[in-house]
Amino acid sequence: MKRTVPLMIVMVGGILMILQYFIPHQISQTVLAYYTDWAPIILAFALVLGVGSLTRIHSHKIRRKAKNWQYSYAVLIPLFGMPILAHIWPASLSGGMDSPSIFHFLFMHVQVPIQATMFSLLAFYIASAAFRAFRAKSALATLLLLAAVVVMLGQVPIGELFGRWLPETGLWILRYPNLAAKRAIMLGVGFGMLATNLKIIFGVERNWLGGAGK
Amino acid sequence: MYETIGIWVGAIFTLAIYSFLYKENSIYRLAEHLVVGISAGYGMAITYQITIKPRLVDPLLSGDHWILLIPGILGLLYITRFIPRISWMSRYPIGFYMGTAMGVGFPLTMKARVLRQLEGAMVPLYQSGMAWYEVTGNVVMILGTLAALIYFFFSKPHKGLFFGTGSKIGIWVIMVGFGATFGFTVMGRISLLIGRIQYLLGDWLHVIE
Amino acid sequence: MRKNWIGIPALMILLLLPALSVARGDDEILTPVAEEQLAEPDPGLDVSGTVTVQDKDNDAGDLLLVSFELPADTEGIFAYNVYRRVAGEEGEGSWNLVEIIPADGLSEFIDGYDPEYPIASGVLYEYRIASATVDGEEFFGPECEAGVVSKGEIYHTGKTKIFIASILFIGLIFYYFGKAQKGIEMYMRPIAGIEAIDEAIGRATEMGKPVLYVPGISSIADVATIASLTILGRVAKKIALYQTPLIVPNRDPIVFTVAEEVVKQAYLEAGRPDAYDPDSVFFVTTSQFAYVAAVNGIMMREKPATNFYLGMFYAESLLLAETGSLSGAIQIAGTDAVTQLPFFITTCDYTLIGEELYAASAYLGREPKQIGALKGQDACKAIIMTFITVALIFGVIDVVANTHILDWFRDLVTSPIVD
Amino acid sequence: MSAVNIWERMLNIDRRWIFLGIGIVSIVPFFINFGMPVRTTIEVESIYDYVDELGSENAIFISFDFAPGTQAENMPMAVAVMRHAFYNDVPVFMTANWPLHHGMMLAAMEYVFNPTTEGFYQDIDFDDWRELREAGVTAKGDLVDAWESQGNQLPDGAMGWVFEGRDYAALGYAPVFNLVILGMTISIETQYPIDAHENALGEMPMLQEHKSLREVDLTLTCSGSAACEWWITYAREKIGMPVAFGVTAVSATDYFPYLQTGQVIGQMGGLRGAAEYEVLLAENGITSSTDKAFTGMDVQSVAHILIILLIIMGNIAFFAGGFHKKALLKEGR
Repeated sequence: MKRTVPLMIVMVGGILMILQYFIPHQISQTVLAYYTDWAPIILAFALVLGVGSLTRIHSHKIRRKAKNWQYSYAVLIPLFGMPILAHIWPASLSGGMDSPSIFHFLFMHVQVPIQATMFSLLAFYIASAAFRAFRAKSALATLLLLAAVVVMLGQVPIGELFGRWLPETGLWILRYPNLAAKRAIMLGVGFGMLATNLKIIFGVERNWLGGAGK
Repeated sequence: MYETIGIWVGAIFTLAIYSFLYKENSIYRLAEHLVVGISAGYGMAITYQITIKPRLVDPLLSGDHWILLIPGILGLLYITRFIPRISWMSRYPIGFYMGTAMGVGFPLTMKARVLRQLEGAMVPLYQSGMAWYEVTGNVVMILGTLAALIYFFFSKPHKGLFFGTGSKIGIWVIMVGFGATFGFTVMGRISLLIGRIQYLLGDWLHVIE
Repeated sequence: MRKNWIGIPALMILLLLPALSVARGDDEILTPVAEEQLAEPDPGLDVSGTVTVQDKDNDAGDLLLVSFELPADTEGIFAYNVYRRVAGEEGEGSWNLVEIIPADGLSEFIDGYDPEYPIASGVLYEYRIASATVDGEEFFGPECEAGVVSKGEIYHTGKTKIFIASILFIGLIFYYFGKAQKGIEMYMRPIAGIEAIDEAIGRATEMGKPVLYVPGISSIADVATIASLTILGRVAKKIALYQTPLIVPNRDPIVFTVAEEVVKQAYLEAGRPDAYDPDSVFFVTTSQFAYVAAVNGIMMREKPATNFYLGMFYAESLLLAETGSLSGAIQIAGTDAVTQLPFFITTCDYTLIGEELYAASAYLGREPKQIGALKGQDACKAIIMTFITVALIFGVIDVVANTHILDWFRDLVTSPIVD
Repeated sequence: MSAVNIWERMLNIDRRWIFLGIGIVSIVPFFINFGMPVRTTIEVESIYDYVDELGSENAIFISFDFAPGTQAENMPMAVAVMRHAFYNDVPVFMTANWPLHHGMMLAAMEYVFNPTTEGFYQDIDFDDWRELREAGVTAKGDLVDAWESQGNQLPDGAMGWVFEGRDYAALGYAPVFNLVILGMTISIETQYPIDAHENALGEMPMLQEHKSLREVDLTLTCSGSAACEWWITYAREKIGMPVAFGVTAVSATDYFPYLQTGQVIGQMGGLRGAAEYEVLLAENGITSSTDKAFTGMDVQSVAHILIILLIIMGNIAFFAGGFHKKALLKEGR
């Protein structure tokens, strides 16, 4: 009941969905329709687990007055405030096009800019990563460095000052050796995925049940 | 007015995040905790609004979709995780999700990641009108793919002419590929920064167009 | 290359594919029963002739292949409006406009894609086609009853290649499962990353600082996440022995629950259930960059000695790895995300590239079947390499002898883009 | 202080200096224009040529499939093609595949129609020209004549009039967008009975002329994610609709195969692709000058050069200091 039934569910669900792919008949389409209907509903409930964990860890911090405990209020208040606000102004879920509300404000003017800014930190980090990592320490590292520099220069207008060959070489590297590397990784990863799919469906890999191995 | 305050708040939080570049500090910490709370709260609200309400609650209330009780109950089983004695029941929904996801993924992976890639690696070396660099490119691509595949061979030691040299060439090809991807990505990442500068200097301070 | 014999039967099976696809043939074409009703020939535009309807292959019984005779005189015709109704219905209101075909010589289309007017399986329909002017004036052709009804098929003939490849793969994996179960020793080359994992944990212990483990940001259905959780089990067990603090922030709620179980179990197996801190594994948020903000904050505040990034990553890879190196941590990464590997390679001390991540998890899982699966994957890679090599040879022959065998060979593995 | 120490200090430079450098070189070009020439490539030219062939009897879709995060790259693409279409009187339908992306669509319109923007278009609300429409004046040329004969004058600096419902329709976001695309292959109006401004689509002359995607000549999807593939799957593969990509630099390489097979007529990759389109517009007199993406390319040039200089300096210090023979360096800050 505790282990066998979940393993059975996995096996039946997995085999059913594999077969479903090869059968165009309406019964098979009905199965797919049920799956696409149900999966998002079941998945949606999982968020409760996350919220539970978040609440527990931050209320713990506050209770124990752990280091930086004050900030935990900054998590807990909006965590429960947002759904409540959304309930009061239910129409304001979409970004940008609706009437102003606190919910909309917090999303559009706090969450969106912070996320975009986090994303843009990459511009700084990619520079410092390039400085630290691109050292011609070995033949391999030199290859990495040269490929990166050629492609970088080929991208920007200033690279054209070196002549037409530079952007063309950059594109050539992207189109051929780069493709070869990506394709080989994709093939290997593809087989790894397929094998893992099978291992899970047939109960060989079962650490998702909790606890490694047996 | 609403928009103006919004842009000011957004700009302040933008600077708060950038302050992290200098040093981890209390303003960053506040922004970090706030965005965690807001985004998780937003996730909850949006999940209810776009999934649970229209797909489960509304149809159930309308009375004739009783079959939806099955995914509803299955979903509720997740909550047993909070009750240690019956927490194993949460394995049922996970099992359902795992099994079906694996099954759906299997043929699609076979098609997209294996057959499609294999097809892509089987290109003609030369067709009329191809320039010399395209022909060499094709040769490099095919041999490079083979060599890189040898690198990912686990059942043989990387020694000898075939496996030794092959895997060595393989890792070279992989490194060239990685270098190129890195170099190519730089432009995209700088663009992200340009976007934020336009926001700060344009929308907020109005010093640039 | 002892295992290469596997390529031979594989090749033979795949060689059979074209024969299969030829033998498939077409569904019986039923001659339409055209019921000429009193079509009033309008002086305006010439109208199309009889409509022929066939059941479409490989569908769920919701599509029909409709073709019609083009009018002799297409002068002035802008488009053909195709109307459909259930056979036997009466009245002008029963006709539904299901398709507008621009008048450029095309006289065939697949009916049933319109969600508003679906085709039901087993229902007999009637069609009529109007020639329309630019202004939308219509001149109707004859009403024709479809000779066939749409029915669903049991097997999709367009997916035979995928089917055969799947069977071959499953067969190979199970063959090696069997071998593994019999206890036959199988060689596996060492993966450098595994030793690096042990060293990195050792370093954290020496320094008395925590270990940060990021299991990727994807869902539990992602294979990389599963591999990562297996490795987490081993890492946690080691950590439990050394009593080093462990931090596992999660982005996916289900991954969080599984990770929690895995770590708890690892502490139990290490005989230190009391040392397990329930706050060590936690959920952060589902939002990608909010998650990164939090993890970066943790890195700079807690200063972990060792960071593990194993699993599926997107743009945040470099944000995490650079912040980690800023905090002075030893970093070990592993992902199957091709686009993110360059950033881990350049910023981390050790990176498991693509499949190596799965292989590492199979090693650490220490189950013979896991090694067997790896062997099976290698056999498949050998098949793929054989194919590419043969294609290369054929390509050379094509250039030298001006033949077209590569096209033929390539067709063996080509599958259509649209199902 | 010995020579080795200088090299060592250079290698262990506090990376905040690098951050500062990137920050400075990214801001300066906004104030000082270098205007380094951008060479156009075949991938972008083919989109330009295609759009240039179109006229008022045709119509295009511009789909806003990006979030504020990649706005800097995707927005100029959409704006450039919008301007090109307006210049040639090609009607433009605008869609968005996510609520947040809807805001991007509105922002693009606000930019192109704003009198403070150089070379803006004067926008006429759907309701404002109701009388003319009801009188049957819907052809663009007649409409402009009739409108101007009513005493309306084109403001200074404007490139021309655009009439909502004749020259553009802001359809915006609709849920489950991949199915919306599929539905639009049959009928646009069933998917969008009203537009983002709550105008009835059925009353729009451009809709009456272009009822489904089959009667539309091109979709440009400006996308920050894999959503651009929806247009391939649901429009290109189903009804053969021509699709052009405007994608971020990071994903541009992934889509070369689509170009190779002709599933995509052209592709603007990242800021560079957008800048190329701006150059083509300016060269052909469709806009008086280039725009944001072109300016951004100066930032790109300088930032790239800075990064390459950093790499070179790092390597000089590494070898000159003899570190290639020595043990690992201590980590930076």
